[in-house]
Amino acid sequence: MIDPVTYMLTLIILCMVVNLGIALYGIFFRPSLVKKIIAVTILGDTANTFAIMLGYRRWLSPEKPSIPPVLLNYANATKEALAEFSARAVDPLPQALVLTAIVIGLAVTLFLVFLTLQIHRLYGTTDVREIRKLRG
Amino acid sequence: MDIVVTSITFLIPIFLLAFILYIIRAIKGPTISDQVLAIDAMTYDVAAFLVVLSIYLRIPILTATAIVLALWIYALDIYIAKYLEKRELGE
Amino acid sequence: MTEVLIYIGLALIGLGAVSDLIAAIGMNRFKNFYLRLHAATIGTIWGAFVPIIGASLVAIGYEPLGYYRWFVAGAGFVAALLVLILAPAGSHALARATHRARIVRVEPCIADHLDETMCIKGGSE
Amino acid sequence: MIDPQVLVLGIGALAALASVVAVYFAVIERNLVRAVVFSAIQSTLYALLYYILMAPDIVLVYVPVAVGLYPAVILFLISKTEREEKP
Repeated sequence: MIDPVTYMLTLIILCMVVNLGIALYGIFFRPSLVKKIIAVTILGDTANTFAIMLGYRRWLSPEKPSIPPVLLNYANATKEALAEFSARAVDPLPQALVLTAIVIGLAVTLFLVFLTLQIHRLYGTTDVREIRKLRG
Repeated sequence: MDIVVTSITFLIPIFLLAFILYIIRAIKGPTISDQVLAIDAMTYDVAAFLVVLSIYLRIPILTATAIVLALWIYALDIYIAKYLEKRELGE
Repeated sequence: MTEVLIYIGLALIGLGAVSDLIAAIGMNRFKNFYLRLHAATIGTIWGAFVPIIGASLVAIGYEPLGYYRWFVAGAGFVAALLVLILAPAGSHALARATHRARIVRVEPCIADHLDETMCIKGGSE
Repeated sequence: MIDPQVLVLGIGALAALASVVAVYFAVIERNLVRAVVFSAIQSTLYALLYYILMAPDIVLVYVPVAVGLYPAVILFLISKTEREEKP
């Protein structure tokens, strides 16, 4: 008998793996460069989701859900409150890494967009088969 | 179990059914305008659902995400509308 | 006093959920883009504005949230006001762009003073 | 009474399943504007999933970038280049 919580987490991970496969198909086998950029953004988001799921933590009890890594009552934090916070909070390190990765992904996407614009200006097309034909 | 948690537990499946119907229209829609309209309505309802869910989970800090979601889906509307009008003027 | 706020808020959230479901069904049942705008209006005002107001009222009276329930109430009212302003503006911009780009024709039409060629007189229904 | 954790993670699992459909159509679709719209559906569902996984700071950054800026930039690119993907 499998735990329903484990079943749900496994279902989310399987969906993410399927998304990763579809995005890789889009990167490798679709001819248009714009479609490749869309697939690259989907791939990056899915990889970020894996990193966030790494830091997820199960609930202590139905009354005490896992909380985001923000300490609310920092003004009068006793030792017991801090111990309960560290027992319930999710891991903040993957979230900090993902925060950086999203912003870097935006910069990479902007660079790819203007590269594609320049390719269209030089060759007059965004189809990779046409571009290969023109260069050869 | 108090009344708030019990009531919201029975209200969550109604929201989920509505989201599924919105996603069906957003995938099926014959034109781009239909799809954008369905995403628009769905996202405002997701923002409302997030506020309700932050009360259900008893974590107040999660509420701030609804404001950002409601603000930026408006930007998507304006981008798509501007794109459609410009195509009409260009061709 | 707080029980009254909680009951009013829960009633508003329930009304919003039911309206949301009705709007989603209408979004699938209507035939035309201009008819679906009507369902989208139901879905944004009755399905998003009203539940956020209700959730804010619940948060004011709900003790387990602690001192931060005023934060939930304030953020909820700000979000509700933004939805009330932004949703009709976005829908209107989209409808105007759709009509001017001639993507969808007006199907059950009596008179279209903006563009007579878009009008299909005596359509279905 | 149903376990609240199962209910909340079930919402996340539904969002993940719907995002699979949105990603499939975003990659398969030939009209590039419709592909951008499907990408916006996927971004909204991912934002809901991040909320479920208790990462509000990620949602606050991800929603402006993925719902606001990516469609704007890619629509700009499409309007400068071409609308259809050739078979």
